[in-house]
Amino acid sequence: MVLSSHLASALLAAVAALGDSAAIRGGTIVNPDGTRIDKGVVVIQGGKITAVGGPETAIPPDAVVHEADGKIVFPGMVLAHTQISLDVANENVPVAPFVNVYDAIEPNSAEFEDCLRGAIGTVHVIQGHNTVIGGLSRIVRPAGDMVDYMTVRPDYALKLSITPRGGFNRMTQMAELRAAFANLANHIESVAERRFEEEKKKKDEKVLILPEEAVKQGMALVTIDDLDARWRTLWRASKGEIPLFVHCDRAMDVMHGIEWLKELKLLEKSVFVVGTEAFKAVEALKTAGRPVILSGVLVHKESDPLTGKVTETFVPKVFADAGVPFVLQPNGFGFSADGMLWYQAARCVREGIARDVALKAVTQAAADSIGMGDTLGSLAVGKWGNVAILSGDPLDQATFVDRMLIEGRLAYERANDRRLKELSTGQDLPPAAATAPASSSKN
Amino acid sequence: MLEPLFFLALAVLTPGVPSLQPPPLALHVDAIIQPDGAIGPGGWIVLRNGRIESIGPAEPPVGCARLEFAGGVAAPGFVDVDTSLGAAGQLSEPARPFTPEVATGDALEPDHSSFLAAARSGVTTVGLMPGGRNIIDGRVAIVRTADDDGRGAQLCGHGPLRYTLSAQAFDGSRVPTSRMGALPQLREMLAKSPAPSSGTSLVAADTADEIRIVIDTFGGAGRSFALLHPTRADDAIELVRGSVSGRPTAAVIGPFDLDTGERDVRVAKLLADGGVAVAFSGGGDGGSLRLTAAVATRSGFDAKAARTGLSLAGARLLGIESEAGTIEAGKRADLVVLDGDPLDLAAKVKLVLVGGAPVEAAKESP
Amino acid sequence: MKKEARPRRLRALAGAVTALAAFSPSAVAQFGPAQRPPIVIRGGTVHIGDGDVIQNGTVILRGREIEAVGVGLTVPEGANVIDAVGRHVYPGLIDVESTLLLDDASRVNGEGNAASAITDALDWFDRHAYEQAWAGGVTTIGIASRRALVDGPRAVVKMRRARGDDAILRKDGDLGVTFGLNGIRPSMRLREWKTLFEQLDATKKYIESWDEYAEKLEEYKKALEKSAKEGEKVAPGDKKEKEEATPKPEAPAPGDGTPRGQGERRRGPRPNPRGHHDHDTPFMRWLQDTLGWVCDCGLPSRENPGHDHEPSKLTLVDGVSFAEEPAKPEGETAKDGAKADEPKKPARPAKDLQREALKRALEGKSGVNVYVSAAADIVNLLELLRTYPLKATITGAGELAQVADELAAAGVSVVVVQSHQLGDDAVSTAAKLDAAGVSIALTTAGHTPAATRWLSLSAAAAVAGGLDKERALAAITSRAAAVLGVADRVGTLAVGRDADVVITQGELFSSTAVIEHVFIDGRNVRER
Amino acid sequence: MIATLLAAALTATPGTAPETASAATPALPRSLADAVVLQAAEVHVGDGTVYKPGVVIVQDGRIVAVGAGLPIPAGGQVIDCGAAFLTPGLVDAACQLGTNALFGSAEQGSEVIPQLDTGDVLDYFSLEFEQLAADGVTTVFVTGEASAVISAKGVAVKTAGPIAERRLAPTKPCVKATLGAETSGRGAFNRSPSRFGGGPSYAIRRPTTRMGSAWVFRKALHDSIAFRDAGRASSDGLDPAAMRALGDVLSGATSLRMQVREALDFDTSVRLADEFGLQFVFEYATEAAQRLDVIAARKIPVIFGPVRQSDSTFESFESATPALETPKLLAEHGIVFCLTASDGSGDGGLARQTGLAIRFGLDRAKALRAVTVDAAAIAGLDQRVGRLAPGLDADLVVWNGKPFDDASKPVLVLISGRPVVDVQGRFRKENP
Repeated sequence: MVLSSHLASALLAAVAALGDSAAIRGGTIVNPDGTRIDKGVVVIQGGKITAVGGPETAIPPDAVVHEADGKIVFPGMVLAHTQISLDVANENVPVAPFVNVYDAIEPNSAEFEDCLRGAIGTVHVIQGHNTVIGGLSRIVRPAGDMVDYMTVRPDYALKLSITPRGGFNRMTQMAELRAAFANLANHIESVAERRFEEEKKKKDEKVLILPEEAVKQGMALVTIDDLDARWRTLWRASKGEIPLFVHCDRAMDVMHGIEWLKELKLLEKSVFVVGTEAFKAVEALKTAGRPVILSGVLVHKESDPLTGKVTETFVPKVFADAGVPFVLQPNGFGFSADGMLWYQAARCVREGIARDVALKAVTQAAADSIGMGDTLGSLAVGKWGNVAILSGDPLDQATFVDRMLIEGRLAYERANDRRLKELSTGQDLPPAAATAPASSSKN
Repeated sequence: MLEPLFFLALAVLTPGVPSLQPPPLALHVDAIIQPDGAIGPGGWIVLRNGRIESIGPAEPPVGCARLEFAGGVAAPGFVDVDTSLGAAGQLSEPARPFTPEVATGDALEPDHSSFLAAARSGVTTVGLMPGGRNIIDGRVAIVRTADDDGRGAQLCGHGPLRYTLSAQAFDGSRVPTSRMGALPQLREMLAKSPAPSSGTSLVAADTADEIRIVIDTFGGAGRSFALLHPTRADDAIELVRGSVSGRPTAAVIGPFDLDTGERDVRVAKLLADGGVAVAFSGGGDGGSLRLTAAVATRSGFDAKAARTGLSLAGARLLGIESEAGTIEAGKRADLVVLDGDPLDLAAKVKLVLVGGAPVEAAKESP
Repeated sequence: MKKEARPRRLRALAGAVTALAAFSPSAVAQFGPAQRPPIVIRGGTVHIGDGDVIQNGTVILRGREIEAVGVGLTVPEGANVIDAVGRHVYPGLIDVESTLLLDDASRVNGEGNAASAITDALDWFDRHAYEQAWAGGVTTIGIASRRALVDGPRAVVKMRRARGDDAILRKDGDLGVTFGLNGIRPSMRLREWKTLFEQLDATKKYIESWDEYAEKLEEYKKALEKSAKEGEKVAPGDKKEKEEATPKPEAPAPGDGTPRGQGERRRGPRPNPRGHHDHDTPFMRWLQDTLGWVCDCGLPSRENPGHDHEPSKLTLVDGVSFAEEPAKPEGETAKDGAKADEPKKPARPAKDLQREALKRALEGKSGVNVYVSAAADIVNLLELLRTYPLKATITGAGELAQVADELAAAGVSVVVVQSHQLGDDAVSTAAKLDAAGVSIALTTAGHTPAATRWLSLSAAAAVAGGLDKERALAAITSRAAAVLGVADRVGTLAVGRDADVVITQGELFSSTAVIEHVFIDGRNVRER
Repeated sequence: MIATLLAAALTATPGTAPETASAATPALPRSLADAVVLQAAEVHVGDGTVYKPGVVIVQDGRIVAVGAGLPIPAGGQVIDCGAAFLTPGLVDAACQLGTNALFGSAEQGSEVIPQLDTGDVLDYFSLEFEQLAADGVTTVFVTGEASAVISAKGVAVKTAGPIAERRLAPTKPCVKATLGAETSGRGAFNRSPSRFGGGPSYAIRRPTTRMGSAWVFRKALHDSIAFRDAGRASSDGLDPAAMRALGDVLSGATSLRMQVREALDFDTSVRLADEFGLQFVFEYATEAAQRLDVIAARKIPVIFGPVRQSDSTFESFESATPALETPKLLAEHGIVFCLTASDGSGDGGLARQTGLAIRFGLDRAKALRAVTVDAAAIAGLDQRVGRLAPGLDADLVVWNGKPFDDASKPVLVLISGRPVVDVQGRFRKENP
């Protein structure tokens, strides 16, 4: 992780030709919790924020200074669950813990460009819902042209789905899930027994012990090297070494999921990625106390079978009212109607959710859900220097991202966003007329 | 119980004496369904020459064949407006969208075994309904499920025209392909042709807006009309109840079974509560007809309205209420005797008379 | 039954509930403490559910149980009294086979097997399902999956708005066997029978393999003890013993079709039908039956049932097979330097959840409910029951009445899927079976979830078919409870049973009846 | 009624609002004693005028007075909307909702159907209207479906209220012609009468090329002229009603719209119109930014929208590419224009389209004007709706923040003075 992070830094540095220290000066610093600093200064050194303060804050002499007069300085948003840049979201194998988005992320995807335009500094790419056990995910920066350089956290989490994948029913889905872990247990037992015997042989001792006892004693001897790639991920997940992103489309799936994860003693490692109807299980989710990532569709519609009358529920409001932190995802991607993360936050405010709760849902809560709450999600000393310099308030629809810094390095400049110019004017600009956004190194 | 029936069957059906005038028949029951659907007091029902002669507590005249049903309830023979009983082939002529000249009576097969089954289960009159693929489908045939000899069915007239304004009349294979294209023509036809002096138009409409269009178009043309299977009438109930430009006189609902959604059942109740006479349809099967009424009743449909929905409401729709639909002196002797309220599924049919002739009793099960 | 025998886990969930709350029809009834005032239902015609009727009777509910049933009972102090004069009082109705609470996807998608758990597919949030049940006076339902020839156990659920275990009376009910599934042609019935026999036989083998393992393990244990005692002194050269040990009891595969013999190689059909290339799929069956196509892949087929095939212990679907590494042949182990005098470790057979389920049935620990309607199939079934010691009940419609006497003689309980075609002979199926002395229950099965609401109309149709009214009631209360194996909890108005009570104005079988109150576990869930 | 509703709507707690109003009892016109007076921090008239704070007085479904510091009539019911913003109800001049148009409600029997009425396939019960009303769109002009070269007459309706009062009469009837791939593209669906089921399709008579579309348009108008001159159809198979309806288009008694997306179709439209001396309005006008000079010079009104592409992947119908700054550019060129969401609603609806126009440079006041005053004028409905002015329908939207902001929404919508949408109540917390 550390290695790839440094590699990424190297690349960004090469592209942006910037030094290690940066400062943003003159803008209004806005944090999701509502705190503001006018004419504030953010200092970033070695990728991390070393100072946040008023105009008097000292700026290191070697820092590249980004003037932000009249601008809003806001933490980079976090996209906590997405399939962007994957050509296909799901492998067509129900239990596939051995696949890895590492092999599929397209660094040149224009969707990463959209992330920067949308103030997103961190992206958790994970496979889709149509699975029983999906593959490993990866947390990346939306900038760079090799996955390794973009990587923030490799092989981060495992995707599971309680909701039946296509063609399955809920019984078969749960049966497959149970079978996968039961198969794993069987396999580990056989490995343990073998390892025990090997160990004995090594010492030239006899195996004078019942098989069950051999399994028990051999368990401690099993290491990851005894397993091949087919088993490693699931084994690590079963031991709680990998977070689980658990898809529960319906409320009933939440209930079944919580129950099953408790049995496996993995509830504490789970993040719930829920559908709209899951709001009915809000109390159970609250009790579980695990992060909840909402679907991009924020409104649940249900028609009364007796009257046909359609009831609409604004899902985030239910979670907000229940005091359950939630994380927002865009619906679709790009700035179609609701494809931007901040638009989703604005919709929450529109429906009466407190501004700080809505903003946290795209920053701090999102960072928490991918285990990076101490690293991302707000502008604070010690956190990473992911900073969006905005032309206005993050929830105002006229706001554009003016500049985007990732770990202190300039990753995007609106002034150089040729694509945005083309879209605005409808003109195909000749290649020379504008330089590509700093992040984009594709042709 | 069985013996008098045998006697009756012999008296009426003895093939050797067809020319003889059968003697008048007197039935004694403990309760009689009133024209308004209430369960009224029982008494003697005297039938002569296929008609109801009198009803009352008084002893029947001498010379009558007498049948007494302890615990019996006499109901008017059931009338099922929407059936395809005895249809020989299709009842739709889909080549053209407007076929007012089609009459389903021309496709009737009177000897069809389904009529006997219908009669046994208490259905004495059915409508043979055109197919429902045309904007004007054709005329409904009125069929009695048994003729005077109690053997085959009998066509006894042509009922109302049936129209379809729901989606199945527009399948894209002929012009007009849409309601937009059809309505100008239909309006013109309704304006040009005189309204029938009696009877009503049966119009199939499903969604709320189709119902609105029917009310606008038929009500606007001053026509009396009834809705066929208006499954989403609940959405348009204000319009149906209101009298913007005319309102439906009646609606045909059913069949219901155990799988019918609550919402569909509720529509029946809403219509009835809104003053629309509901005629149940069981597709010609008396059992289904009664199940339809039973399901509706259990869901809060008024019991009296449910009983009229089994007979009188349908008779009115077919324009034969002077002949059938109630137990009243002078009407045809179409009767069902059960051992309980016809709304109760547990009640068994004891006797069915079509035009005074008893329908061959249901086979005793082995 | 003794009150003390009742499970009382809910008693622990104490919370303050006012007297008033006991009477409020609540969509979110929280089931609370025993301290609620007793409820006295007084003056009604009380239908016990087992055939008895008490005129002007009184039923007293206390907490979750029925405290007393009788005539002229004293009203306990502080009780809430419901005047039921002119009313009928019934036990809560029971639909033996309902699809209420079963989520849509599981009604129509995917497959099932003997190991599938229907409780995985229950939607506790389906508010409408509860309302439907209450509107029909139904307080308990059986839920079965009908997605395979042999499905997992049926669950029995109380229709109160509790979730998970709080609402489940049983999750280990009868296994479901379904003939004629999803429009399988009658000509395919033979195949269904064959498959069933195969599964039962394979289960027998499975049981034997575990018994054998237990035996060998015992021997092994003794050998170990002996070896430990004798230490280095064990005579290495007991040739005879060694040879006997050599045919190592390899892990027997579930469904191993061949008898185990000395040194014989394992042969038999592949046990796991989830494999990616399996002949026992509808498509393969179709190929074989219709086109006479026989695959030469070496997997077992109908024509070649005993084909060699190594079973895989671990099999995932869709082309990814994680076959367990084959156990090393015995000789190899020996070559690896194992001492010849070491006791031979027996190989443990693989656990197979499907076989485990059928094992329970064959050992009489759970029942089997067979959905079958053709008379010929019923005769076959009765024949099968003479060979395999299954505790079977039958659910069906159609031709049941034709074999009424056979069913009566076999003493099999029958759940009749009641017809509502009043003019049809099928209406009298229940009456005929009853007359022949068959113990019957009624259900709306085979219909949509909405059907359960009309359970009482189904019973009314059975009455129209000639069934006695109280027997029809029993068929949707006490008999239904017995079939579901929950008669000690529900189905009868008797002391100590769950306080599930329905009060109607008008007789239950009358269409004009109004269901006025429904109590579940002493809670009023519906008031009209 | 309004008072209770507003009070409920403006309180923070949702779910307390009463049920949607049924038909209000009509009151006899008399003094302003029964008037309803709405006060708000900002009252936007629609034409650019803003009263801060402002007052709107409503009586009998119409606006009686608008202004700042108006005398409050004695006995009038005063409703203080507090910090809320008040605008006219929004008008979508080229809506495609409420007809189930996508499901083939359009007549396929002919490609020239100006005699038919889109009103006949309007589904007043469609939930789409409910959604539109909740979005603050109170009036829509539903244009004929684009599958015909010359489509049916459009229909103008309010999005809520008693059905009998919903339909509005525009100053002139309006038919729409569609050029380009949307009509000729139907040729792709052509199928012959099949031996394998499926009847003959009337789509088979569609033009299959751009040239064909233009030809159908031209021929229909020539036929109509011949019909007018001869007093009867010149050839068999022409529907006299259609010919008469086209005659009205030629005479200007019926107005004409040209649905155009690609720039080249702008040119064809202009050419065709010149041939027959027709005035028209551009509808959708996706690539208007590429023909600004022509449009400005000829003073052709434009109904622009919707914009739906994303930043990265953007594909519109037949790859017409809208410039996101089009509304701003239209305004700069002095072109009369309005915005449409076509078949979009909710987060793809008219308010969102307006918000996007603002994001890409359109002045806020002009943006409001585009979806109220100008939209009503282009649709010929300005005598009834589109601005807050005495005598016009009391169609009002109360917003909980700056209109068209992502974070604001209508909290109350009045149509003809009736509170028609219980907007707060829409999102109800289900009892889990």
